Amino acid sequence: MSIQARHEGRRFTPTALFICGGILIWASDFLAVYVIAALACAKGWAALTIAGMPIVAFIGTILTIAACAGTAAILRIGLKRLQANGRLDASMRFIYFLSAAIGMLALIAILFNALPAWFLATECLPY
Amino acid sequence: MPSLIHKPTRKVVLLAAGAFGLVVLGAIGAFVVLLSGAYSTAATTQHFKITHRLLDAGLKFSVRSYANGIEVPDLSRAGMLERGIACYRTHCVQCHGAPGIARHAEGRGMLPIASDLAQSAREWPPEWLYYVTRKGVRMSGMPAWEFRISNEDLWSTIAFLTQLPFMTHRDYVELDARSRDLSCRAPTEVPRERSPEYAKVVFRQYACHSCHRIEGVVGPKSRVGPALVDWSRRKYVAGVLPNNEENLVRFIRDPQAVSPHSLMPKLDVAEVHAREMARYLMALE
Amino acid sequence: MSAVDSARALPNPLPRPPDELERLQHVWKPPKGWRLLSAVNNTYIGLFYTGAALLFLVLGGILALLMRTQLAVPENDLVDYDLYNQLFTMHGSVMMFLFAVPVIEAIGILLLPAMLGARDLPFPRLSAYAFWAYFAGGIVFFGTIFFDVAPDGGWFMYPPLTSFKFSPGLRSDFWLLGIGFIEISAIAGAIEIVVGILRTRPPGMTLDKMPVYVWAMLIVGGMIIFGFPPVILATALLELERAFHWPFFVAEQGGDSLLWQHLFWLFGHPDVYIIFLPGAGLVSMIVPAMARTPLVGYKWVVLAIVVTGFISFALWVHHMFATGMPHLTTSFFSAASMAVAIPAGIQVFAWLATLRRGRVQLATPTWFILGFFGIFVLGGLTGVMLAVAPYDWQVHDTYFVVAHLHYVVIGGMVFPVFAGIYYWAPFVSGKPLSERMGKWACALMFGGFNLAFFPMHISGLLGMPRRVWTYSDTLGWDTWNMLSTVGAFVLALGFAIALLDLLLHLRPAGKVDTNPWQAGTLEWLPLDDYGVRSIPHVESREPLWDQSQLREEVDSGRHYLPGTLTGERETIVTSAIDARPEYLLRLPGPSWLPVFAGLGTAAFFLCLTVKLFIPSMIGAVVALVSIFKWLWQSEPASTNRLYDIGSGVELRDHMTGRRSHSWWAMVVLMLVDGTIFSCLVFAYFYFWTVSTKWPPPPFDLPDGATSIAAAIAWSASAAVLAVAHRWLRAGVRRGALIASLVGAAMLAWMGFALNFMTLSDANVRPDQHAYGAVIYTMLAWQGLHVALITLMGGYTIARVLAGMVDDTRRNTFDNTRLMSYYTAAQGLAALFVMHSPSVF
Amino acid sequence: MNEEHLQSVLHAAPGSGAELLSGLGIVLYVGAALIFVAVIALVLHATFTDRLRASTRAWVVGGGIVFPAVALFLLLNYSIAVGSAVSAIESGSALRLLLDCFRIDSKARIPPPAPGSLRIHVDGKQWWWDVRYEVRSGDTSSIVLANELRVPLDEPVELLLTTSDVIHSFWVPSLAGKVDMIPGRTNRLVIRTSEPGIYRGQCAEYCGGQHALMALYVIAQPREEFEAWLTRQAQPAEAPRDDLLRSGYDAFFKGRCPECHTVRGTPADGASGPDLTHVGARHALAAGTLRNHIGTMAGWIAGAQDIKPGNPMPDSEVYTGRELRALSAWLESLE
Amino acid sequence: MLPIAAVLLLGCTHESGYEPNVPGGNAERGRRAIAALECGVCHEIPGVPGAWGHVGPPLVAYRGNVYIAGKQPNRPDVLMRFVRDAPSLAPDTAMPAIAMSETQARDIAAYLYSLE
Repeated sequence: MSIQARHEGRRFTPTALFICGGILIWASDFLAVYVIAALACAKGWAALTIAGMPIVAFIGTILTIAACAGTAAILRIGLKRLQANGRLDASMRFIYFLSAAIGMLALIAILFNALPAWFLATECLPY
Repeated sequence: MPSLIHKPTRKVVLLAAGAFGLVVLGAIGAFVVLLSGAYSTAATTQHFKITHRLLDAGLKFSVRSYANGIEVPDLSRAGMLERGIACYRTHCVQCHGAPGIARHAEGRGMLPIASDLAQSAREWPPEWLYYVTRKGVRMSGMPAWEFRISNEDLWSTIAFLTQLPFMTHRDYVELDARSRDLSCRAPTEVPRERSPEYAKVVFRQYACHSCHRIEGVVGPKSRVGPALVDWSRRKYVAGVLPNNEENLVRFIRDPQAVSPHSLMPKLDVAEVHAREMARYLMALE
Repeated sequence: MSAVDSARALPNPLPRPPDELERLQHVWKPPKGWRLLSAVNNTYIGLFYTGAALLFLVLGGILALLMRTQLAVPENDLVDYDLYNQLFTMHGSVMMFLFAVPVIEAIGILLLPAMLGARDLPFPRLSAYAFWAYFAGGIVFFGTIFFDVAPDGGWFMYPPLTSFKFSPGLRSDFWLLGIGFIEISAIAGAIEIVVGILRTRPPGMTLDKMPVYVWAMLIVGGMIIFGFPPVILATALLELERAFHWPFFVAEQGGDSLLWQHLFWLFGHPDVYIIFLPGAGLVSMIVPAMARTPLVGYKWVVLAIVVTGFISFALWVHHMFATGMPHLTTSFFSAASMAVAIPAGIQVFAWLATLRRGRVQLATPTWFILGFFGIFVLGGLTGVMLAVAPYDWQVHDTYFVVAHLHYVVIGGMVFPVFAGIYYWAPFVSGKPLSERMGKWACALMFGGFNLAFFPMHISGLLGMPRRVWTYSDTLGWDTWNMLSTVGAFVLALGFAIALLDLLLHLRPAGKVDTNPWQAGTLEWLPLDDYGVRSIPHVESREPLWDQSQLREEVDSGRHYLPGTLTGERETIVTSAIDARPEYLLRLPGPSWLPVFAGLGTAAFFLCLTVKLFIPSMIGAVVALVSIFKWLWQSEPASTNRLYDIGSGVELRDHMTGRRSHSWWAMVVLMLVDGTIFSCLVFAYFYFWTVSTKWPPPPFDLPDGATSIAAAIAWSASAAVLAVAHRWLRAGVRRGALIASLVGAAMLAWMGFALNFMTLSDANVRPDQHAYGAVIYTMLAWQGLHVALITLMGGYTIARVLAGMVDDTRRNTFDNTRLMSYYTAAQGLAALFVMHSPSVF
Repeated sequence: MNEEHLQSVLHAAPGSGAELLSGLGIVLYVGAALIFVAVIALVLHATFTDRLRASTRAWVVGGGIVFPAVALFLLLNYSIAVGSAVSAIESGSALRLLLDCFRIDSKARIPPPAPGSLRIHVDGKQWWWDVRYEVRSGDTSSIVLANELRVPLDEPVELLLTTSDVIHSFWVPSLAGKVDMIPGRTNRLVIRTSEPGIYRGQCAEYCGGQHALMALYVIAQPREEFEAWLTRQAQPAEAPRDDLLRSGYDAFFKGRCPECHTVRGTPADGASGPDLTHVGARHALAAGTLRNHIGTMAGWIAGAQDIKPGNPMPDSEVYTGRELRALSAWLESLE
Repeated sequence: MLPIAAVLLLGCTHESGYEPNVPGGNAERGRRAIAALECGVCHEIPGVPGAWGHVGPPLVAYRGNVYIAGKQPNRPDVLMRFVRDAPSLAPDTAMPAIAMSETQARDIAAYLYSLE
């Protein structure tokens, strides 16, 4: 077996970002929706509507769709690579699997996240 | 065991053990006698002679050592005799009698019997008399008068006693007549050592513990008055006055005035003593 | 076993040079007698650390027993309200900050190098420092209970109750400063662990071959790095409010007590997983070993750990459901809190499948694992209940929650840890603990635990709030509380037996060669003070199962680095993703410096708390001097040789630039600082949202022109060092280098001064309104960094003068450079935030 | 007034939000129990059987992902529905759909209170509750009491929750979930019940020293009884009827009582303590710590620091026995 | 060893004297009545949870007390009257007349006398 010492190898940061892509998208989606909802309530914009939809529901929907698209893409890349070349070394397969599977879980989390925005878009009253 | 200890040591050990054994046996014996009730506490059964001598001697030696250092004021000042006999009349004659005057009934059957002071005054120096009068004698009827007679009048009494041996019946009666309208003064001096220990003495001297269980004071398990425990946390005195030092003093000195029909008697507690008691109680957490 | 074994040529041939082993043993020989305290290698620090954590477990447990005795019967007066409030505050704080987090880091420090076939972690003295700071600080912090100055605000210390108005005196300060710096030592440990895992794996251990526990610790390290800063900031803010009345949490002055809750739980919830994930990691190691079969769904478990790590940062508000936030907002967190149950489910079922697939050896570790299932699953289920916002409105802050959190933490962490203790004891002392005592301990702990905590669900539903020192006998809580108390004592007995077993039977042995459970991972290779004799090339997840001769090969020194090449302590640094050998890391030996530094730090903070300024200054000086002294010895001169670690792999004994471990540590440190700063920014905008007008009259925005000047100054200071870096690569004279360092520092201070002017001109004062308080805090934080680069710059200059900095040996310079870049960036960001009202 | 209800999540009052929540609770208990039993059964089975095949897909993906994802998705919807049903909010169309598909009928939901209807301001203090009725909008000073709320049956009543010191939490488990009282904020809670009774509540957020002794009672009664009570509360205290009460009145002013307490109709207008205008009519004393009768009143006045150490009310150290009795009698007479 | 023996021996010498007893009084009911009326607000009463008040005297070992409020002989009839209407027997007392039924008073007396 041959190991070339001082070989650059795969860079850490991009690999890590690739693995965590899906969940990072979820995180940004979550943050965005949360901030928008919080602001809408704090500043009393919740009642506003866009295209007949309450503003939070509208933005929430758009963000959700975008996020789903993003994670779906990551999922596809991962799966494609996995099926495409079986000659990938184990560690590469593992990395693609992780990013794909994380994308899948992220998708579920994103959908969970969308529900409040749809059902409670205008409910700024504290319980 | 024997191998461990060589002979001389063993002797010592055995002796010590034997002595200890005897002591223990004696103690147990005494204890059994006590519990069996064989020992009579009746005042009609005479002490053994030896007991009597021992008690006398004990009293004498104790008084000598404790009285040593008391310096005697000038007992010949004018008016001292009169004040002295006034106190003698109110507090002493009942048990000790006087020239040609019999002891009162309660003074006659005491065991040990109160001594005749004419004799005592001949035999004892004034400071001894003063000490015995002031502090009283344990296990005899003699109370500690410092809690009933002001120090000044105590000395007057002693002044009188020093004269007693040389008085006829007439002298006594005349002196007595001269001082008819004088009365023996209660103590007013603020006691020198203010300590919980002193306060406990005060309680005992006013017989408080005969009715109250008092935290820190050894006495009978009295259930007559309420137990005086963690008093500082109590909100009321006799359920009537807010609990503080002033009100406590007020109540101790004149219970009925504060709470009519209270069964706690007025004990003529000197103000200074009442305050000692109150301080002590208010310090009980 | 694969056929490659025999065929494969091993890195190093036999026979080994005769003196090789002696030299290895010699450089790794631990100091003897009381000098052992100056040991820094992970085997000893790991043991000290674990021991200390268990000590705090016992102390915290005693407090709990006192509380349970008080609550055994209604209207009990064994303990008065004031002591009781200190008891539960201390119990929570001690268990969370002095036991839970330290014990997981301790076990990590103890196990990780062995699992990675490394000789030690990359910064041995850093972990020693972390330990001593934590131990000294922890002991003093606990001692406060004996002097009636223990904090009494509850372990999450909500202001305004804990602020100057309602908690005058020292009690809260002890919590804020004591816990504050114990968190700092936790972060130090995390840096060590993360860099260790990423850079000291054995050749061939790519990500897909990392033991699950290592994955867990990697993620947890990351979580500590991002999770602890919020609470460090929060404690700083509250201490500023208490000391100088900067009104962060005073509603009348534009502050908001909810900010504390946000920051605290932004730490507090991840912290739950910081505690649980390593526990799960231990389970994922023990289950396959005891079932003698590889973990089913390894990939899925790793996935679950990673996802949990992220989602756990989006749950914090479920501790605040009752604060009257908009129903809309709370529901997001409700959703996330439910989502996080999925990865937990994945792990549970992976373990189940593994148990099913294997033949399980029924030894004590197994029993503890079964106990873990019984408790943790229920804790998880009640967790889902609490995630249901409306249900939480009922049970929040009741004994139901007390039950839940103990089910999760004791089930999810304490049981796995004790399983681990019984499982890895042979790894420390060469022989297992007493099976008999172990089984008894496990049975009593399990029975006692459920007897103590299950009834709490019911007393909670019967309306019993937490943190009550007494209760009326008319509420029907008596029976349940009595049961809980009895259970608590049974549980305590269980702990006592387990710990007694440890005291009686755990004797650290130098040379250990045992694998009682026939486990498959590297920590069961023959070990000595130097770790493994030679560092194996890893080709699978369970090398000991797949490479039958590995034990012999490794121990006979046929793998990499069978001795010491540089004549010092050393280990191989590999690349983060592919684990390719990159260079030889020379490790420092025993030293008292970390001990002094640790004690000094503790002294500084604690003396500060009780306002003993002179002693605290002395402590600070001691700490700084020791730290600089130890840093001075780091980054020794390179011998500029290539060392052959085996099979022709030739490594340098030195690395500089972005591939050096010190660079990585620096980056992690900047992540921590950055997180703290972001939380500060969050605070700024939070105040903005709760205020009607921003900036609140009569205050103005900072003056624009001066701000721009400040921005320029900061950028310049960074630029100067960028240029200096160029020169250094080009091999410039010392003078220019020193000049640039001085210049950079001066420019940074200029920026600071200018920024300060912008605020004072805008007549903003820190103690009048939250607005002023928060921007002054930003400035102060920036100032702290300016001071830091000044210190680092001075230190670098010293090294330059000593001729210890050049093109190939410039980690010190790089660190200073990185920090000044960071400071500049942070300064600009701060200025932007301060002006944001005019932008939005 | 009929029997006193436990302070318990498990004894939800009919028609209250708590009733909906206990419904939710039952779903959770049953669900959790089933899952728990199933998992533990699997654990034991898996541990004590040897070497059976266990496919990753079936176990990890099936048991670990699909099942929880589906179950939790449903639960999340259900919780949103229940949450909004108890929150007294106007439900939008989407939400109404959700409520209907979970069969939460409109009668069970807590409706938003009609504009201009009764509002009660509850202000948390260390360690008691200041209660002010807003009968006419804006007027919150004419009906003031402490540690007790009275509400009419079958009507949603809006509580406005504030604090004047630290964080407290208003919790009457038999009626509704808890809501924190946070400095600088006004939180809202709408309660309703259709069963007359006395419901106990307790502060649920640790608020310092005597957090344990900070309870209150919500008394639900039929509209007309409530009206009668309300009119009585609106009136000032009446002058002492006999000598005993008169001497009690004097005692009140002899002591430091008026510094902290208000008795409407007398010069006493202290603000920091509970309003005592109708203290005699209250169900309890010292924030639910004591039943309310002349004995406990006397004991509380004389020994407040014994009963609730550290609370702001000092032991009265000035009253004679007679005065204390008279004072207690007078306060008890303020019905 | 001696003191111990002493205690033992003295212990078994039982004093027989006045034994207050309340016909028809039920001590346990009394205990509950005391808890319900919260007499513990003012008095320390053994066996009643939370009864550690200091406004009135501690009612420890009440059976042995000679007097009630230092004014009246400690007899069942008097005690029953006193717990209901103290002022009628001790006009200046701080203890108010407490509204309670005859039976309650009897039970309470029974309980107090059960405190040895």
